[in-house]
This record gives sequence, C-alpha cells and structure tokens, in this order.
Amino acid sequence: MVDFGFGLVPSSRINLDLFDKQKYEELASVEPDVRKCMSCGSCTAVCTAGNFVTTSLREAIESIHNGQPGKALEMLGSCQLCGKCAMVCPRGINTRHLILSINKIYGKI
Amino acid sequence: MIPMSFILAAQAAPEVIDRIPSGYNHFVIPFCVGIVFFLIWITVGCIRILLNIPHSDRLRFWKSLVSPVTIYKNLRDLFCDCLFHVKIWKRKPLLGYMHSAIAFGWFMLILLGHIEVALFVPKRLGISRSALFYPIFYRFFVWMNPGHTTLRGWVFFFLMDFFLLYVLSGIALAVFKRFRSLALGMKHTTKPSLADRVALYSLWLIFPMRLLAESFTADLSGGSFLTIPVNHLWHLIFGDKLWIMPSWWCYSICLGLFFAVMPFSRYMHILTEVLWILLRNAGIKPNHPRKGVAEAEIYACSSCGLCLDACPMNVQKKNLKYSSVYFIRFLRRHNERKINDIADKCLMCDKCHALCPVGVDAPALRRAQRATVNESIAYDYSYLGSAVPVHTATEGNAPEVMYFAGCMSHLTPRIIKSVEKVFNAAGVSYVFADEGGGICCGRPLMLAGRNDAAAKTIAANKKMIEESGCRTLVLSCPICFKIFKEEYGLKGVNVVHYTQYFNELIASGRLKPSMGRERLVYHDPCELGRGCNVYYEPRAALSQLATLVKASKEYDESLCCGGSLGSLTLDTRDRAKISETAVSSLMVNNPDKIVTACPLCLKTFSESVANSTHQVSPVRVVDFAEAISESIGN
Amino acid sequence: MIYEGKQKIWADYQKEIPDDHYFYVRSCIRQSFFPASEATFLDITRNRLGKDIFETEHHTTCGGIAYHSDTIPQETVMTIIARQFALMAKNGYENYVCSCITSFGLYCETMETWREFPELEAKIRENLWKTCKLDFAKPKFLIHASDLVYKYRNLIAKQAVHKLVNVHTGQPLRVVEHIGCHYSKMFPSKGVGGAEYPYVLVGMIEAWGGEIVDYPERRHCCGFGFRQYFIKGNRGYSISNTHKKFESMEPFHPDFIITNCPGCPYFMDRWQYVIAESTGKTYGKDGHGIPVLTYEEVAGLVMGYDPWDLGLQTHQVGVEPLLDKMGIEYDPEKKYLGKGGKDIGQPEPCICMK
Amino acid sequence: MKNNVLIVGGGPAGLEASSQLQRLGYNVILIERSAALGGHLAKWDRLFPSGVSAQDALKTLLGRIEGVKCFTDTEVQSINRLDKSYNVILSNGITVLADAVLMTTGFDLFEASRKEEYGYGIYNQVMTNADLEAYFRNHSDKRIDNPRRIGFVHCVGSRDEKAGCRSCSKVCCATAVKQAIEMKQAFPEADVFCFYMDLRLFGRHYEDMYLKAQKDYGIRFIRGRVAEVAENADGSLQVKAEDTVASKPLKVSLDLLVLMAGMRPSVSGRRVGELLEVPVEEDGYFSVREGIVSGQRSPLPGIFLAGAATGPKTLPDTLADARAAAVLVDDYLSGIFTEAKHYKNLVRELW
Repeated sequence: MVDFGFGLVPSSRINLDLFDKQKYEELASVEPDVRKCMSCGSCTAVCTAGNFVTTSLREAIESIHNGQPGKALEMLGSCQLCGKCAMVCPRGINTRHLILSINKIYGKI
Repeated sequence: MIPMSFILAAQAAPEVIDRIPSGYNHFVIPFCVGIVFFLIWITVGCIRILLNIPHSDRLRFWKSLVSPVTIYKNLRDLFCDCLFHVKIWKRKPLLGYMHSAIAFGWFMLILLGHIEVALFVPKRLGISRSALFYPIFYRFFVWMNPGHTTLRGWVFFFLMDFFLLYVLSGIALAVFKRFRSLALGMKHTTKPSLADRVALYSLWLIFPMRLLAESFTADLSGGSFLTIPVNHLWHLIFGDKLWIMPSWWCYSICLGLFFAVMPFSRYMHILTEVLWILLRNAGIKPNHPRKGVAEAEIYACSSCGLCLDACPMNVQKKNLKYSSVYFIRFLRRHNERKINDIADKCLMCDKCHALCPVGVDAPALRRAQRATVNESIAYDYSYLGSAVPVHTATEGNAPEVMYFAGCMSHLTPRIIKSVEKVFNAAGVSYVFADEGGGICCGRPLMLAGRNDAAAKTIAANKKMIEESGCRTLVLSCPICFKIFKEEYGLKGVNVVHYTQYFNELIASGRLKPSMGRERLVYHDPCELGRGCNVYYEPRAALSQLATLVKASKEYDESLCCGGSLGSLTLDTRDRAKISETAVSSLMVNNPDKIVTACPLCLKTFSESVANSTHQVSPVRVVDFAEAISESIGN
Repeated sequence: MIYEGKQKIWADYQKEIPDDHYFYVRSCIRQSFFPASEATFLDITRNRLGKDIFETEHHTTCGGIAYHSDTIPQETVMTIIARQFALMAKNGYENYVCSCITSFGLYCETMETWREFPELEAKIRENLWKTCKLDFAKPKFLIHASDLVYKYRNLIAKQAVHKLVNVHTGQPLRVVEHIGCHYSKMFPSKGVGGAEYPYVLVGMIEAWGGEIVDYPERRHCCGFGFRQYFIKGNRGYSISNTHKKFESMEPFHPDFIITNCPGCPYFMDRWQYVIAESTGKTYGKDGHGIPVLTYEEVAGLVMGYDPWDLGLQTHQVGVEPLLDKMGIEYDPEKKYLGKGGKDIGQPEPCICMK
Repeated sequence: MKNNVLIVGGGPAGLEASSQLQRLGYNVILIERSAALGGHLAKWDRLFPSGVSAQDALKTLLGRIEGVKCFTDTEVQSINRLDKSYNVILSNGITVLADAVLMTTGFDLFEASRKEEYGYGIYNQVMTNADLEAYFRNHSDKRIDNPRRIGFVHCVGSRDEKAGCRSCSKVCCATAVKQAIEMKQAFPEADVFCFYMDLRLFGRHYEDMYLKAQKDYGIRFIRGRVAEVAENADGSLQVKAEDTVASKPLKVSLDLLVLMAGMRPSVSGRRVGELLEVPVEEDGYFSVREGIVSGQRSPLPGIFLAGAATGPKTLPDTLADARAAAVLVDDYLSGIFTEAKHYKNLVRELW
C-alpha cells in the first residue's frame, strides 16, 4: 500500500441502518422508560458528574438510538447514580435504572 | 423448679410403669423417619453455612459464643424472639399471643416431656433406648400406677395439659387468622407455597391429634384437667372401644410429615432462627445474597408476612409481590429472574427490617443481590481527584463546621439557604463544602450494589474533609448522613445531621427560635430514622417553635415518601401512590405544615401535595431547616 | 423510479440555447488535464456540426479558483469577468459559451448579483473602463459547453459510429452522470433539468443509447472543493467525499461515469487510483476502476474519434475495458504516442489497480 | 323578510356556518366547487387526537344542514357589489342577491412534488399524508407493501420560504404522530421515524398522543428536516437529514416515506377573493378586519371569513371559527344592515 500522506477520514454520519434493534428491545423490555425521552436535556443540566466531565444521559440515549452504543457507555462511565436526573426528568424516566440497564445490556462483551 | 422431696418419693414407690416393655411400637416410624431426615438436613445445613462464612467471621462466631456479653444477648434474643416473639407482641398483641402460644407452648411441651421422662423413666433417655421418640410419645408407653400419683406427677399432668391447651389456643387463632387475618391486625398475609400448606396443615393437626391420642390413653397414662374430661367424653360416646392405636398413628404421621416438609417450608425458621440470632449477635454481615450468613438469614424468615403490611409498596396490590417475604422465598428457590426483579424494586426504606420479628435484614440482602449484578459494571471516575473542591485550612483557624449539602440539596435551594441563615444567626463559622457542586456521597451507588465505585467517591470526599481541618461535619441530607457516619470512618470528625446540630444550637442557647401558633407534623425520613436512629432531636427542636402533632405512622413505623433512591425500578406512578399514602398518614391530625428533614422527601412531598387533586388548599411542605430559619426571624 | 415524474420536472427546467454564433472560453483545468476534450468540442461544433464558434487568445481565467479559495476580492473577480464579456462583445458575439463549470457558476452568480445590486454593476463598469478601456457588456445567452452538446445530442446521434451499448450483450451501457455542483445547484433554473434531476448529461446518454444509473449519492460533490484539495492536510477530506460517492454507486455496477465539470473527472479519476493504492479497493470489474470521461470524450467516442486522439491515455483509470465493450478498435501500441508518433512517456504501473 | 347569506365553500367551516345561520333564520345558499360536500374532511380516515372517524364527523356536520340550499359543482362566476348587498352569478346560471357573503374557501394541500429533493412522483416509495389517509380508507396503495421502515417528514411545504410558505401549517405534527401510530398498528414490526423541526403538539391530548407514540409504539422522533432522498439499488429509499440534537448528519434506509404536505391558501378561493376584491396578506391567506377581536370579518362590509381561508386551522378551530362567523353575520344583518338610512355611517363606525 502506498502512503500518500493523507487518507480516508472516518465519517461522522449517523447510520440508522446500524441500529441494533434486538438489543434495544432487550433494553426497552427491562426499562421501557428509554422510549420516553424527549431530549429536553434536564438530566444533563443537573448532572453531578457533568459538572466535571462531558456526560449526558440524553446524549447516551440518543447515541443508542443512533446505533452508537459505545459512545453511550463511554459517557455513562462517569455516572455516580446520584439520582438528580431522576428528580428533574419531566417525563419521570427511571434514569438510574436506565443507566444501569444500558451498562448491563450494551456492556456485555 | 422441682422440690427435692418429690424426687425422693418417686424412688420410694414407682408411680409410672412401662406399659410396653420394649419401649417401641410401629406407629413411631413416621415420626422417626421425619425427625431423622430433618436432623440430618439441619446438621448438614449448619455445617454448610459455617463453612461458607469467611474464616475471620467464623472465628468471630466461635468467640462470640463464649463472650459473656453475647451470651447474655443470645439468651435474651432467643427467649424474646424465638419463644415469646416480643416484637410481634408489641405491635399486634393477639398475633403475638398466637405466635408465642405455638412456639413457647410447644417448646415447653417438649421440654417438660423430656423432664418427665428423665424423672419417671430415666432409662428411656439413653441413646440405645428409643430416646428419639420416647419422650414424644411418653403418654403412650407408660401406665400410671393408680393411687400412687404424687403431687409431682399431678403438677406435670397439669402443666402438660396446660401447655397443650395453650398451644391449641394458638392453633385455633392461627386457623382463624388464615380466614380472617384482619381480625388479628394483618391486612395482608403471605401466600403459602405447597410445602407451606402441607406443613401448615400437619402443624394444625399435630396438637388436636395429640389431644386425641393423649385423651384416649388418659385413663391409662394419666392426665389432667384437659385430657381426663375429654377421656370421659370419649367413653361416653364410644364406650370402652377407644381408637387408641389409630390416634397415635395419626399423631405420629402428622409429626413425621411436618418434620419431613419443614426444610422446604417456612417452618424451617423455627430452628434456623436460633443460628441466625447467634450469627447476627456475633456481628457477622452477609456479603452474598444467599451464601453463608445470608443462608441462615433467609431460612430464619418465618414468612409471617408482617413485612407485607410494613412495605410502603403495599398501597398497590400488584406491588405486594415485591415484599421481603417473597424476596426471601425466591432466594430459597433460586429463581434468579424474580430475585432480581424484587431486589431492584425495593425502596430500601428498611421498615421490614425494623419490624421483622426475627430481625431479618432483607434490605441488606437486596443490596448484596444487586451487587451480584451491578458490581461488575465498568466505570471511569478518573475525574474525581480534580472534581472535589479543596478547602485547606491552616492549623488552628479551621471553621467550626463543614457543611456538605449533597446532590439532592442542590435541587432544593431552600434547604441550603435556610441552613446558611441558621448558621449565620447562631454565629457558626462554617465552610460550605460543595457550594459550587461537589460529588456524590456514594450512598446511591451502595444502594445500587456498586460498593467498589462507592469506595472511590468516599475516598475523594474523605480526603477533602480531612484536609479542611473541620472537626464537625453537618449534613442536610440523611442519605449522605448515613454513609458519612457508617462508611467514611472519619476519625476525629463529629458527623451530625443538621437536625441534631440545630437542636444542639437551640439547647445551648445559641439559637433562639420563637414559639409560633402553628401545628406541625414531622416526617421521619427513612435514612434518618430507621437508618440512623435519629428520632428525638428533630422533634425536640421543632417543639421549641410550634406544636407538634402526630402522624398515623411515626418513628420506626414511618412511611417512605416514595421518592427513595433505594428503588431502581419503581416507576413514577407507583411512587406517587406511595407519596399520597404517606401524606395522608401525616395529615391525620390536620397540621398546618409538614416538616421533613430530607431533600428527597421535601421534593417528593411538595410535588405530591401540589399535584393532589383531592385537597382544596394544599398543605405546605417545609424543610426542617426552613422551619427553624423561619422561626428565628430575619 | 417513476420516469414520468422526472420528465415532468425536466419539462419545468428548460433553458433557451441559441442555435449558432458562439463565443467560446476555455477552462484552466481542462486545458491542462484534458486538453483533447476542448479540441474535440471545437472540432465537433465547427467541422461536424458546422457552427460558428469563436475563441480568442486574449481571454484569461475567470478567477473562480481564487474566488472559491478566498484569495481574491469579489470586485476583482467581477472585473475579470466583465473583461471576458467585453471581449465577446468586442468580437461581435452575444452567446457566451464556457467550458468550465466553475466559470459558469461564477458568471451566473455575478450576473445575478449585478441584477440585484445595480450600483455594483455600475462600479464594475467603471473598473473595467479604468483598467482595460473596454466597454461593459453582458451576454445575451450564457451557456455551458455541455448545454450545447446537449442541444446537438440528436444531431450527434445521427452521425454516431458507436452507440453506448455493450456490443457483446446488446445491453445499453450503465452510465453514472455527474454534474458539476456549480452547474445548477446554485441556480437550478440556469441548468438543463434543474438541480435535483439535471438532464443535461442524461439527455446525451439517452440519445446515444446508454442507460442512466440513479444512485443515492449522485448529488454529492466529487470531492474537489477547492481548498479541500489545495491544502495537502485537507486532502483526506476531499478523498473521503469521493470515496462516499464510489461506495454508493458500486452496487449499481456502472460502466463509466460522464461528467461536465473540470474538477470532477479529474478527482473522480485520480482519487480512484489513490483509494486503490492506499486501501486496495477498486470499483470496476476485476481490479479495474470505473472510467471517468468528459462529455466531449463520450461524444468523440460515439462519433468514432480515435480514443488516443481524444486523450483517453491521460486518464489514470484505464479505458480499455469500456472501449472493448463498445466495440471500439484501438491500437494499444499507440496509447502513449503523442502527436506525430512522439513518445509521451508512460506512468508508473499501479500496484492495486489494473 | 329573510336575508340571503351566501357561503362559498362546502368544507367543515361552510357546513357548520350554514347550519348555524340556517338555525338563526337566514336563507342560506351554500356553494361548493367540487361534486361533494365535506372538503378535505371527506378524504380523511381518522382524526387526531382521539382517532374518531372523519366520515362520522362529516356525517354529523351534514346532518345539521337541513334547509340549506346547497349547490355542488358550482363556482362563482361574477360578483357585483350593490348598495348593501352582492349580486352573485353562479356557474349553474343562478343569480343570488346575497346580503352577506361568508368565505369558507379552506386550503389546498401543498403540492409535495414541488419539494423536488423528496422525490414525490419520482421515487416509488414516497407518498403524502393525503395518500396515506386514502390508503387507510381503501386499504390499497401499491407503494405500501408490508414496509419495515417508515419515515414521516414533517413540515413539507411549511416553514419553508423557498416553497413559498413561511408559516406553520398547525396540523401536520399531530397528523404525523397520528399516522405514525396508525402505521405502527397496521405494521407492528415496522420501525417508524418522524423527522421534525419542532414538534408543535399544542392542543389538548396532543402531548399524550406524542407520549403514546414514543412509549407504546416505539416511534423514533428525529429532530432535523429531511434534506435529500434517493433510491438505493434495492429500490428502498436513502434518506438524509441532520440529527440536530446530536449535531450529526444522519442517513437511514426506508421502505416508505410519507410527506406531511402542509396547507396552502386555496387557489380557487383566491379566485373568488379576487372577484370580491378581498385583500390577502403576504402569506396568501385572506386578511381579516381585526385579527384578535373579530377575526371572522373581512375588511369589506358584509363579507365574512371563516376556517382555513384565514390561515391554517385544526378542525375544532375551524368549526369554532365558523360558529363565530355565524354570530358575526347575524350581528351584522340584524344590526347594521337593517338601518337603511344610516347604513354607510354605521359601517364606517362599526365594521
């Protein structure tokens, strides 16, 4: 192979065709609240860990929908389960269990 | 205590003669099979449990058995918990009577039976001589020497009949309870499993059978106020043809059946409880939801169902299945899916633990269960070091107290404002540890069974506190309070909840609240009351500024607000139902305000009251600090 | 795909193209990379179709590359353009035909800007007089050279020696048409067929017997993008765009690509080589690439020009498989012989691409 | 003497206003350009948010217009303003002397093929909200063959200056959510995506419908306008948008794409408006005398407006508007109109 000093840049595009429906349904069966997010961002705004590192439950849910669960796991690694997000969620999403469930289901190797 | 003179008299003239010289009859076989199976089972079980306990804990256990303090504690607990069921007595006297009648009565029947054998036919207690069954069927094997009955014999006859009647009264209540539980003060009862049913019905039958058998033989082997009249009654009905053998067979079968199914039924608790009390008093904590101590604990559960009424989730019938009794039942059955479901649903309010007659700590088992699933979840807390604020004080000029608000208090700024106002009014020099937002205390992680991760946040916070040089740490959140007190191991730092601290400020005169005309009701937050045993201080402080009225459930009976972080899966609607119930419990005496001392309760109650469609003018929900700060003016 | 739906849109986007007397301006890039294309165009127009097409050596670049690389002020560019237009008028023409899409887009943009801001036009008029002493003029018709070939597609078809048909199977060749972004994306009404479903190249392919491939990324840029190529550090971005197009068209197995822009054939041709050599991936059959041709080259092949006279040897992707399919005879020996049999040298052989 | 009221347009607004005015004792003449009454409602299957049958709703409306003189297949040929009234010649040859004219000319659905990039009429698998309603009614459409992935594009021809419509069409978000749910009911295995810019679910129960769509039907809402549609080799659609919440471009393959065509001012209504010289605003809808306090009066005395003629409205809004217009017509005819001597002064003061 020839090195030209430049090469293909990985695409930043979300490909919804890569969405893993089976895993998502597994997640939705243990925590149906994952479907309820309307991306308001309240969880991100109050996040204790978010004060110090980039993290967002809203974005994690979004990433799973967008077929990028790795990004979600990375984001939720800093979560301390303090529950502030559960308190502020206008849709009453059971955020802590959702976070644990995402970790359990998508963290499986 | 048996007077010496009676013993001597016995030796002089035989009062009791072996009716059956071999000391054996085929009818004892069912009983023997049952009891042998049971004894093997329980011996193997005990050995297994002890083997599964970590070595250090096992050492601790042996030591505790010889330490005078634990010996006393063990004896007291065994008597109070196993035989007399004092805890049930306290809550529901009739239910207490029922349990103690069966437990204590039966215990006494067995004890007295053996004493009787020891006194009258001591040879039958030898190992080779049918010691296994002879004391049980004593009344079958002996013949009373008529005219030689001594006072001693009469006393035994009386006592045996008395305790039999005592047990029978308990059984009668139990049967009645099965059909009309509410009369005995239980709204909900456990659904018995098949083994439970078999054991239950055989238990119910044992004592009537015993009465039948003993009353049939009462004219041969003697009896007292119960068996003799019944014997006469049988003679009146059946003439001289009494069904002696069938009745003893039945009695034996019932006993045998009961012991055979006991290991698979809730009645296993009768003996496991002893082991559990010993282990508990030795201070050994479970580190696995099913192995070691936990095994003793789950088999010590009597499935009495008191936790059903205690559980705040019982406001909805569908959630009854998440009560501790079922959790333990599924732990016994190794039903992994259901175990996890129940473990995750619990609010961890600890009420079932507080009220459990045998002190089974189901919430701790749930945490252990959660740990089996959640402990392995990956995390990255590398940011903690830089996240924790630094409050370094030079020697000698450290502020009086450090105030740690915690995550939740940041969502209820009125608590923080009030706490600061009180500090300022009392002239307390303080440093606000997490003013710009700190990290979590770690308790929510522990509640989710993630102890490793919790240890990381604990270490980070601990470092901050120790470096600050403050000697007193004041917390406004009971969730934080519990973990700071129990897990942080802060040496030389006085960890207090603000209810305690403010009460002290009032007591020492640094804070002078003015008495108002309002009527307040105080809600005991789970983590503060049952969790840390703080009941007195908040009430003492509040009574300095208003009239305290009672809630329908208070102190360790207090109801969870429904907002608890303990539950991982309970959804908002179910939580709202719990909140409603808790609010109505607080509102029974129509207070002007509900006072709580936990940000989570505050938020939950505030929302519940605001969303309530029933109340015309919603009651105000205030925080303890708010109530204090309002009473000290501006 | 509903063909009638497309026809309806094509009907909405027709532009008036004059029949004769054209002023022709060349393309900087095409003159360098595909010089035979412009020569063929002039030859076809003048000699095969008998039209009057005039060109002058006095015209310059339109300034487009500098403009799109943000290195030249707009007024300067407009003055350069005004000078080109003035040259046309000076030579007595009013139909302006340009070879370059960048120029075409820039002319459209400039004329629109003048229409919207007459004061700017007045200023340019003044600049032009000050700098060149030329009278300001605007073309009556602004035409891209491909518009002209489109207009004469049927006349060319009549003179066709070869059709865009696989002579071995009788099936029409599958052709990807790629329109330069600046042809109609900025002003859909200025291009034949509009921006979403441009017809200019489709018309030629249909007239010459081929079949158009409609692949998802057909609207996507070839990857040139001016700055993205000029700075080496950005070339990864340029090639990634091209890669995206090829990945998208691959399942349709096109026989060749027809383009009407200077940059597109160049980049789609050369980047295929780079992709092949750096990742091993080729998009044609059996390790070949997909030939990328200009519309003049395609017209030339159809009309029976010798492939080497059309400059097809200057392409990185070999065109031989295509020539074989079309049944065009060629002498492999003469591939690298220039005018008068002069050896023009051979490129280094490729590792991954045939 | 009974006053004549001419109502132009036999959609829901026209029907409701007719019945109200008839009940108030006026001589109502209702004309409808097409062959049947009911307007767009007649073509719809079910109505948001509760999913009631559109045909039942229409039946109820039609059931109330007894006594109204209805002329279908009839257009306005010419109009002359007399002293107080309007002399209207209809295409069926009848002349009406109308004391008041109510324009309930409604809306046209945006012509989805104008958004060329969505390929309506070009790609096999692209349809509109109206096509889908027709499918729900007839259960047949060759574009729908057990689709596994379905997309809904909100705001097609709405909030789009290039499509000539800057404003929101008000009903498409709720319709999209309703139709998405219905598609999910019809094809439970399908994945359904809604591409929106803002979800405007303002009405009562609309938010519940949205929640239900997410929670019970697993419909995915993606914030971002579809920008480009193309066909894959297998005939499925490749749809490109930006997920503006994630700030990333996005693509997805779909088997069916439903375009939520928005509301445009009715072309034929505009023609009648021109005859009457009723002024229109920049958005193409008729101007009202005063938007807030009497939104059903045109600037011309005796000419009233109701329903989508004055901008996009939901069905309940339209009906309420029609009732309000009836009251204003009555107000005018029983007040200003009867004062023969002072008519002009009164109009000046009170209109």
